[in-house]
Amino acid sequence: MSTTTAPPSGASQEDLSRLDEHWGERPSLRAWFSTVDHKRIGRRYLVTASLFFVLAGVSALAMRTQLARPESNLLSPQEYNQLFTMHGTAMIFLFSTPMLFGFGNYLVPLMIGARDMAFPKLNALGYWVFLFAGLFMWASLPFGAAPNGGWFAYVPLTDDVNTPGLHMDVYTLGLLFLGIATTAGSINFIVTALKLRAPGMSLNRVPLFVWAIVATAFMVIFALPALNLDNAMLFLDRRFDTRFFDPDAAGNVLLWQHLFWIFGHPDVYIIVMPALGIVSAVLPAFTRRGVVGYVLVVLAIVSISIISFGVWVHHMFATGLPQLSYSFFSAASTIITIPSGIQIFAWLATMALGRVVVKVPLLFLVGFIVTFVLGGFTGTMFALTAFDQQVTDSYFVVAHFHYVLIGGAVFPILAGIYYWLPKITGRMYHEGLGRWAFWLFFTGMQVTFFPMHLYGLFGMPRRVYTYRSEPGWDVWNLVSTVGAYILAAGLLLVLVGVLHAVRRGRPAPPDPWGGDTLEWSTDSPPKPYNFPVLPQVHSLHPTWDEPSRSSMAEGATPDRTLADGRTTLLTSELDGRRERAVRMPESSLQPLLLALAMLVFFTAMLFAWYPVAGAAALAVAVVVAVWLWPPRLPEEELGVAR
Amino acid sequence: RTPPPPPPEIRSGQPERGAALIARYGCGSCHTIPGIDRADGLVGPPLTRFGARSYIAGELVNNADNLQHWIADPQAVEPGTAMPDLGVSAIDAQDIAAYLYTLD
Amino acid sequence: MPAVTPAAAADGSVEAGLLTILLAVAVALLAAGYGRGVHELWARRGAGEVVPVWRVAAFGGGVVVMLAADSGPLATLARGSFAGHMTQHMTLMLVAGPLLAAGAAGLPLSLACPASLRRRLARVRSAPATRRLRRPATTALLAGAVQTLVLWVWHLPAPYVAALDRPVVHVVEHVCFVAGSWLLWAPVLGAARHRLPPPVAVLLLAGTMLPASALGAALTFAPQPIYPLRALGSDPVADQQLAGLLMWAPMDVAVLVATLTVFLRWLLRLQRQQPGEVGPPEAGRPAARAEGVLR
Amino acid sequence: MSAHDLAAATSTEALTTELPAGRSTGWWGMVMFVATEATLFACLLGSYFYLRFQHGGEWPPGGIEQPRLLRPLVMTAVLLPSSLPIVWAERGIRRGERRRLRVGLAATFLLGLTFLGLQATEYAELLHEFTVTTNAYGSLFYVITGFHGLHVFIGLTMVSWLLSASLRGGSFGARRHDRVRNVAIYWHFVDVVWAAILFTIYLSPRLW
Amino acid sequence: MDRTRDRARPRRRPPRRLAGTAVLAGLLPLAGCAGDAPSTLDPAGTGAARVADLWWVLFWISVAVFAEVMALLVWALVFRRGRDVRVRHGQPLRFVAVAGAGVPLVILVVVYALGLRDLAALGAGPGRDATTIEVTGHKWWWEVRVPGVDGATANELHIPVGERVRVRLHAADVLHSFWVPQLMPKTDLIAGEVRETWLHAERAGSYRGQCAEYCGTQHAHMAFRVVAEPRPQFEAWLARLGSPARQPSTDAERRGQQAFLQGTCAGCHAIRGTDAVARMGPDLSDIGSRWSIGAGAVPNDAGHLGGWIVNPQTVKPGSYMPPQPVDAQRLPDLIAYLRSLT
Repeated sequence: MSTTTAPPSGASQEDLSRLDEHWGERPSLRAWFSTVDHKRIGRRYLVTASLFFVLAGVSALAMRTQLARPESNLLSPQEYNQLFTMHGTAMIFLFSTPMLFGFGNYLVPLMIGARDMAFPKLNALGYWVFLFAGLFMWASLPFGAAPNGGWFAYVPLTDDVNTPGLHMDVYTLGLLFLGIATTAGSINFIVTALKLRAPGMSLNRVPLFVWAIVATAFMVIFALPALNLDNAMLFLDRRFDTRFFDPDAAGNVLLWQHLFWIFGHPDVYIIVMPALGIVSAVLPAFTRRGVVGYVLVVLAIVSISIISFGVWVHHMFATGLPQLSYSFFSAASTIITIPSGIQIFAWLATMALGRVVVKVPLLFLVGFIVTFVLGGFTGTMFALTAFDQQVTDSYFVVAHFHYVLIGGAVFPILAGIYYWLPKITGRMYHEGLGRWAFWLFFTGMQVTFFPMHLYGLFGMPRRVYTYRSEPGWDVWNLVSTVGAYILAAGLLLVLVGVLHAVRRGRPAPPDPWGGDTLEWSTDSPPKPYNFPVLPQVHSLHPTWDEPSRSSMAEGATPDRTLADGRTTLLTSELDGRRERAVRMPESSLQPLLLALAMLVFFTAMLFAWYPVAGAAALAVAVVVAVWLWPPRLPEEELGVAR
Repeated sequence: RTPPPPPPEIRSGQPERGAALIARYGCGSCHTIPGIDRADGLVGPPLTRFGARSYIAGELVNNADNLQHWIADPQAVEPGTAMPDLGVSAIDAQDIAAYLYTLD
Repeated sequence: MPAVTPAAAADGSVEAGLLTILLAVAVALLAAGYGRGVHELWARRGAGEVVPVWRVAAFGGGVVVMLAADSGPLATLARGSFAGHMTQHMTLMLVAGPLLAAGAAGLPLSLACPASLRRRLARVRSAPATRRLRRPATTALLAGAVQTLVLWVWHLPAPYVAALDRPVVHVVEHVCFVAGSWLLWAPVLGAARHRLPPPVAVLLLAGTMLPASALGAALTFAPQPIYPLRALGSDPVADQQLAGLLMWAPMDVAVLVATLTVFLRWLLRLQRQQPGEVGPPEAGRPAARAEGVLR
Repeated sequence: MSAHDLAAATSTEALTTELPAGRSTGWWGMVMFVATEATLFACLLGSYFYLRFQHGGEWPPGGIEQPRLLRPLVMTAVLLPSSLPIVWAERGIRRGERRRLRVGLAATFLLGLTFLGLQATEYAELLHEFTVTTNAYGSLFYVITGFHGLHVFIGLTMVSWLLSASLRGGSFGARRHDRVRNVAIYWHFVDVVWAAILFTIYLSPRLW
Repeated sequence: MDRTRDRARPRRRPPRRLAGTAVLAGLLPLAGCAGDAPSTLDPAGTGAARVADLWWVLFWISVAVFAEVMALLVWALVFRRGRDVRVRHGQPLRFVAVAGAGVPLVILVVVYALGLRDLAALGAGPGRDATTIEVTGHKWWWEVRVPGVDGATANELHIPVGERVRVRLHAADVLHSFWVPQLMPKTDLIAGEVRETWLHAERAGSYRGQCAEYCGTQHAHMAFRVVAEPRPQFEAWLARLGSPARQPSTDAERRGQQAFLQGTCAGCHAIRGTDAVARMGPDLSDIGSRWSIGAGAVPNDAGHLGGWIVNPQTVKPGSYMPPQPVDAQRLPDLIAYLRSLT
């Protein structure tokens, strides 16, 4: 893979070779398994999440094919139910969040001018756990034991009486397993963004993408425990006969829904927030100016992440809770549209004031705005309880969430793929292929999901494996199915475009777009140590302002190259003042071992091999203990009082 | 689009209408019949490749008259058979038979 | 019901009368002390100097709201139903407390003390233990914990009913609410030198809001009366739900507004101190960088 | 910056040991971990109150007696003070006094172990009365207290891990005590959670 | 007993609905169509009508705001590209705040007020002495009972036209949701609790309803029918619900009844007036006149009935009725008997 190098940095040749020696990795099998480089891990996240996306997408195509005609017989109800559950679960948990975490992993250290994440080994652990958890869940599908209770798995349908077998155990254990990765990743993002920013990058100079990732990480930290608890209770109810959800024994079936949606609603913003961050990161390059109203956008991000914890009951508008609470949640759900509106109009204003450069990433941003706004409108309609009670659990809801999920997450993800492909692979993509992909994807998306509004309003419930022919249902379902294939063709072209770029693409310059953030001021693809000279940041757009750029060329003092060890800088949390240099961990096999031990643990729990599970838990404890064991230092270096 | 012609065994039946009638009378809940939605019953014998069969219900020679007769009134042909009398009119039986003979 | 206005002493019970007098004296002392301290300060430094006028007004408003919540129409409302009572509590916690906190009463009140007491106070304040207590993180954790505990304990049925039955307990309850709220909002609204860093304040407020919302939600969603029927209004379940909502919604709204305001002001201040916006180098970019695809 | 300062700032010990400047990444990591754990416990206790409020009627349901208070109070008296020795130990190692570290950790360990022992005796008594499958109250009681007990156990393994590392020598000193402080944070968290559990499970049924 | 009854007034079509129908004629070709379509936009009762009106308000507001967004977007894409466009570096915070927060806030307050009004109307309930019908959701069929009447039917309930009828909802196993799109928004059936909703139909007719909460394998086939009819017919239905099933009249039917009572059927099903009293499956006392077999799985005719009895698993895979070992000679008799139970 040939690369082009960045403008000559101020670091001396000797410094560069020392940095290479400390950070570089010899290609070997062991290095492949033991790497802790955030760029390799980020790339792996992206590839693995895309793989799960293809699996979930193909499941969706199978579902759409079954639904193309009424009374169709392609899939049995059991198969269909497993497919839509795996489709939803995988899209939400195994594609959206990990994909965006992949972007975060690759870009956050680059954007803030650090050499790696705060906890590189934890980062590697997060990836392995994500991979194993995803495989754990998908592996159940060929055996017909995949989860089949819908992605929100309401009890009592999912308890051991109504769903015997392994289906829901795969779901609960798989999500608990995956939760480890998500939590670890979130803690890592927060600490990285707080402590590893380049000197001078005070909080008001942090790129919006990083703000979005950090807000997301905070939401994960406070939302995910509810899901973990829910799944743990369900697992206990199924396996060990506890009674949390048993109404005959003082339990309550709505407890599941409350806990699930206390997680679930923040989760939809966990999905969409980093994607909106991608929008804010891509837009400046193609409008040649910064996003309008940086402060307002940051405020919108923060307020969404707070308000999103207060609207969960809008998913339970039909369960017959007290009217008063509905009025409250209805108000909260309408209010939450305002931060989204601020962001949308900030981007529109940015486009209106800048000079629009139409390239494939910008096309996807336009597709994002159109689609997401439509989906947001239907969301606001649901916020009115009376309307929601009529259309909830109908295809109207399916239309809403595909509009916001595909509009709000997939379009920005595709924009990000095209935008950062030169940075990640060092190659340019083919513009014509990209445009074809965009138009196919965009039209396919609208053709697939717009009709769902209609047959939802015409009374078609969701999650049905087949339907009787009714006026208005058959035609539009067929249209949806055709659209789904158009959409798949568009995605196929995206895939072709990426492969073509990797194989045949022109070598990319370090900064093909004239981007504004720090990743564009280093090589494509970046060196293992990211920056030969750690930058000093003077503005929100460091690649655009002269002092920040020259700080990387001229300020090559030893305290900025940090070439005598695998080190990076710590800065203060709020205003980014330099604190001290810290040593970063070397690559290690411990993350892989720990993830494997956890995989054994969860597999053993699944099959009720409790002794094996106990042994695996012990192995986990041992690996953690060894991982954290303090290296031995001479006493005087430690400062031990005699 | 012109409707398909009747099969050679039967002169004046309309196979297309027969297919709709089969769905309407619910034959598919007992028989597996190719080309009919959700006709995957396992109660009676499958009617796949019915045009190539020799006997009807193991009793009658498979020709158009016998088939119409059987469909319209199975209890008269074989008293006590499990196939109920579904009140199929003669015209309908003709069209149903026409469809069945298209299954070669 | 204890009430601070003498008119309500017509209840007749001696206990209530005594309490009324005691409370009146306490509130009067508080207001007088604050007034004297402010007067002292302004006399030394000039009017409106150390404690701005709006802070004084806020403190006065807080005292008035505190009195208003315990007498007049609100008190009669509170007698009728649980929801009315909750209105009273929310007034104390969301209006009186923040206003008192905004009054930045620490300096004026200590100035109003006699000199010997003031010296002792200064010694206590500079002791290592109190200094550790006054670290931002500690203060925040403590204030949040106190607020949560006060809210939850007093709204459990037994303490709540006890407060209904015994005027003394009722007074203690209200004092707890005002004090807890004062403590919570002081690091957010108080004098600049005691204020928390804005991100910590945001976390503190959001973190304190969650348990409070949980209590409100629990009351709102409960299908049966949780409290004894005599504590509830004519339609017990509806009364309880309304009360839960009254606890839940205003709390959330107030905290949300406060949080976002604090955050926005902080960001704007940062922007002013360290400007961030620049445009891309359009013309005259260095030659080495001009190879970009976009030009 | 003079050359001398530069040399001081980039010499090896300046890079490999921790200066007392700012919070370390480890501190933030542990605080965030504790935050997510605290949320988990908040959800657990919230579920307790939700089920209790939804149930109406008598609580604990199904004829289970009110939780007895004596032993939990003793357990509180054992667990809450156990934070003091670890604070003392941390202060000590910050000054490089290794003996204080060891003694303090050992004291915390013993107190924690006592707590678990008391909890075991409590379970041994209560399991005759109701179990985790009796009804939702039983499930809540054992899962909440058991989950906290698991946290105490994890805290104890951390403390014993620190203790063995410090007994080895060459592990902690005035310039490296990050791990001690992180374990201390975790341990304080476990204590505070116990206070919340005491209020929720043992005290609140008496306050209806 | 005097029931409150809404006056049956002719539907007043608001102009905006007419206009909406006209504008969307291309997109919603069937929005206003009558007939059996369970469309929420073709309401037949006050509950659904309110929501349909609300929908059109929301629809037009969305069209307007979407037009605004698209106008800005298109303007930027058309006029702000090319070499000679000068980038402007202003920070129009006020524009963003007004367009993104101010205007939406106004719109939202209005919309919220409308929604609250409709929520209150839906929650108002049917009135104290309205007729009550008890509906229990099973996997995957609906059991219908009327308090005070000693009988049950399945997958079909009747209501008097123009009156509000209280429906009390119970869940026998898992969550289901009771939804008649043309009459009333949904209410979920919660295991362990009782939920209430009400139905009101302005015009006689039969309206399709459907379970709208995913409840397992055959959630797709858990439909029911609400028949709105004038009060006398409704009373007649109640009377039929309370009286024994029709006695067999022909030999075949008698043999069929014998087969039913002595075979496996009586172990799960009840037929009023006979020894069959089990409640595991639907009551079959009026199976001959129902609209479908298996809660909408197949139409109710002799052919489907025969196939259903012998092997329901091919008709409705996963349903809780096992394949029945019925004698071949007895099957036609059994069908004849069940068809005679109207």
